[in-house]
Amino acid sequence: MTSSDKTATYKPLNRDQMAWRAAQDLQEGAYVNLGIGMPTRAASYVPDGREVIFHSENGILGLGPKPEPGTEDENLIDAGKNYTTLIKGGVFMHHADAFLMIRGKHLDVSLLGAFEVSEAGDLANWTTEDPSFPPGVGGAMDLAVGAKEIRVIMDHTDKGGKPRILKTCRLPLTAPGCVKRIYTNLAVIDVTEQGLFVREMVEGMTLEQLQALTEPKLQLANNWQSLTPPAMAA
Amino acid sequence: MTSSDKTATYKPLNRDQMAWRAAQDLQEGAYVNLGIGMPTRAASYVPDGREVIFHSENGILGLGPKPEPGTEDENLIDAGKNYTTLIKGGVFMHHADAFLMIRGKHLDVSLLGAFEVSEAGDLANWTTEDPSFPPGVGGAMDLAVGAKEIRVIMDHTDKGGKPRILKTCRLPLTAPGCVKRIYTNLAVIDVTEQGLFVREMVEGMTLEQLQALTEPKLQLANNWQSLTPPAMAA
Amino acid sequence: MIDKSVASPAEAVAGVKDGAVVLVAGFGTVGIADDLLEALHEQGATNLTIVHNNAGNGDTGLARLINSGRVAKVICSYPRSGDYSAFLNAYRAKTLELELVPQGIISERMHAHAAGLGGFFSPVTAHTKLAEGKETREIDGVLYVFEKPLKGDIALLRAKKADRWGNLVYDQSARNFNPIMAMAADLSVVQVNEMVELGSLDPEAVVTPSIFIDRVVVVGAKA
Amino acid sequence: MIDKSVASPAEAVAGVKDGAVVLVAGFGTVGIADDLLEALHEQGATNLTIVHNNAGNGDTGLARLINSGRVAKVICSYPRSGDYSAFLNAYRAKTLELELVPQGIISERMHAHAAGLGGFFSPVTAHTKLAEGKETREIDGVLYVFEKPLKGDIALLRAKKADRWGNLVYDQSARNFNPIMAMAADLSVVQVNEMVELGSLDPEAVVTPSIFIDRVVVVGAKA
Repeated sequence: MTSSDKTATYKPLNRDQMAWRAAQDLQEGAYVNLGIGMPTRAASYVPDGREVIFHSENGILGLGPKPEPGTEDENLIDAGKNYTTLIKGGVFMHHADAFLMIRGKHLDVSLLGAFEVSEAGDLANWTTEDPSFPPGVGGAMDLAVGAKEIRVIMDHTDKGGKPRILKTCRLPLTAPGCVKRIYTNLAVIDVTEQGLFVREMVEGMTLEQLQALTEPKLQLANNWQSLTPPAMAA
Repeated sequence: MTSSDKTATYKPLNRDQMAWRAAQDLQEGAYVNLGIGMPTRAASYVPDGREVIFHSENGILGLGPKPEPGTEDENLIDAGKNYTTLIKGGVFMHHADAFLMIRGKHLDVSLLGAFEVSEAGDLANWTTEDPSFPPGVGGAMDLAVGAKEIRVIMDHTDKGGKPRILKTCRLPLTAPGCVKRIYTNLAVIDVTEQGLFVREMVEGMTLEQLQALTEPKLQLANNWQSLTPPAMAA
Repeated sequence: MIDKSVASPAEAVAGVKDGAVVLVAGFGTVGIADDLLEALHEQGATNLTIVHNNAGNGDTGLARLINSGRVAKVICSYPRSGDYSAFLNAYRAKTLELELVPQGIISERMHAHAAGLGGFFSPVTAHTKLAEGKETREIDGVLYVFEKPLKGDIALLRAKKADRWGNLVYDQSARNFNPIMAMAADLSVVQVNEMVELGSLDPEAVVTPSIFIDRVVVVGAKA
Repeated sequence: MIDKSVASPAEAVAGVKDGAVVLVAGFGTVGIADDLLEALHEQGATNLTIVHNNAGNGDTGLARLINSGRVAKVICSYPRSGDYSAFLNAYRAKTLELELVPQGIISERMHAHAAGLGGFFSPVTAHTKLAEGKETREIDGVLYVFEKPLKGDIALLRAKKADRWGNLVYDQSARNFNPIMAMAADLSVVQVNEMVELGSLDPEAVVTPSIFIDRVVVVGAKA
């Protein structure tokens, strides 16, 4: 197989495999905020023995795994309002300090969900502008400007198969030019000043196939690799 | 004796008596910052049984009396860098929170020393503009704008007998229009929009005598009283 | 002797005026002063502006105030959380105004008021819809948005323990907005699980110093 | 395994460049990182800008750096404290620049940098000499002065205890500027009396969370 084979077949990652892939890039000692939803799953897939410290906007640094059933503490929840735990070394702080950590570039990585990302790294993840519902922004805009590096995890296309990586975002922006890396169910893509570089694609996929699902021009990185997570139940 | 007797004799208060007088106005439950120097002495003269909570700019709320000799703790000092103690209920905070308390009008009273006060309540207490020494402001400007009420304690005149309560301050301002009450070794004077009102004068003093030592016009308050602290060693 | 304790939630919220700005701490159902919110409902003040991260759930607390038509405006970051039908109905009926503020900016605006500041420049919302109509300024090559301080007439708080001065400690993530809102209101009232002896809280570990607290009511822990 | 501990004060201050902005915590002689200041003297960086409440005493620590001609500028609130002859001599010789900043504004400017803000309006210094040349703005009838964030290349800190992640607790009034400076520097290094097991510090009572700390050196308590 070459990267230009148009008839190749491939299998998209499932959500846990996407989370797994994003987790592999979280380095020992990194302070990381995981957005609500899929990003939160990444916490489960940090390689064994690697210490990564997770931050939660509601005032926790050192978030642990989900509590065992029956051990939930009503006063210990994460940003998604699910029960959580605190690991050794974890601490609590108030909201303004939690967001000082976010806004002041103290976090190494903020891993966010997204509706759309532009080739310039513009992020749209806070409103679909549905006029029948009130808008909600939560901590999205704070998270999108604050961390040292902003990464996105999302399905490569919408439910109708249309690209979500766009030349220009159609939805209102969360922040411009902030995204540096995109993890999708098909690829890992870096946003650079020279454009979008494909670092990894799922086994069997070609650049042409990926390009067809992506609005702006993709370039294949010199050292690109196959994206091959372990098998996981979806 | 009447207030217009020009030949009356009087005795100025000593420094402890001045501190005593200022302390009498500190109410139960008040949060109070005492400036370095004479204001700090006021802490010793709060009437027995009255709980007043003293704040120190270096991160203490609930400052206690001087430690007994031999019990000093090297890590427990006040704003004047003297050893101090913490009373029950006292807490520590960092510098930004200590000044948030000052600047954000959380303190009920800030009792400050002064070089000069104007009839508009302008305060000058941070620099004498001696060109051979560097200026120092410390927390003076923060304290002068932040508390709910700013009071000054100072000698009525300078060493040469010249007034320190002036129509306009000659020295650079710490803050304009902030002082509400002045305790001197001769009188207690309120700064109001209608001018300076003498609330108390030392026993035997006349308004004419006090006026001669004061630049702007003084008015005698209707309910003015004699200023009669207990005898104290100077 | 200083004693900020009051006998009931009703006494704790006494005096709230129509049109008051009410800071309501909590994140989801955690760290929220349920009893004080119910007492505020009984108390009767109306035309309220509520500052809260979310916009109420079900028909208790904030949602009940909204359902009773007592809330004119909500300043929050994320109304769509849990069963927010009370808010949604009022929003759709246009009987309630929404000011949407990013979560960290709500906190920092209250911090700015608490610290006596006139406002600050923040990078959050720059180049977005939420900055429309706001003053912006480029500083060292970055675009910032001017944010005003945010102040409450009353803050409704929940803590784990208090002493009679009003020093507070919290329980884990129930801390959330409580310490910031405590600093940012003219009148800060707190419901606590437990009142402890003055001097029994570690002076190094008190989170909210007593200076920020006006009234304390003991309601016990959650059932 | 995360381990931010380093073997010596020298290692803690390694890499400080000429021209660096050095945040020096402490108030008087309390909470000041004496060993790190001595190590910085050995390390050799020059043309330093020092941010500190005072301006050094005697001929140790900051005063020694000044006497050795290594300090180009001091940003402080009150140089005239104790035996400040080192500063005074350099000031009179005009070999050293002084930026005088009110004590609470030094803190808040560092807080602003820590919080990612572009600056803020403060009522302190309004209508005074210290506001000369600065932008002012009237907000709701009060005059405010625009203050810029203040950031350090390195912060020299002192704490009581640390764990291997760098969580810190302090001793009484030795807390002072330490937590704020820890948040406001690119590289925050701390000397501590004692290193404790991860998990042994109370998560409700850690004052400086580990995210702000880069290097920890154990030097023991003061003699």
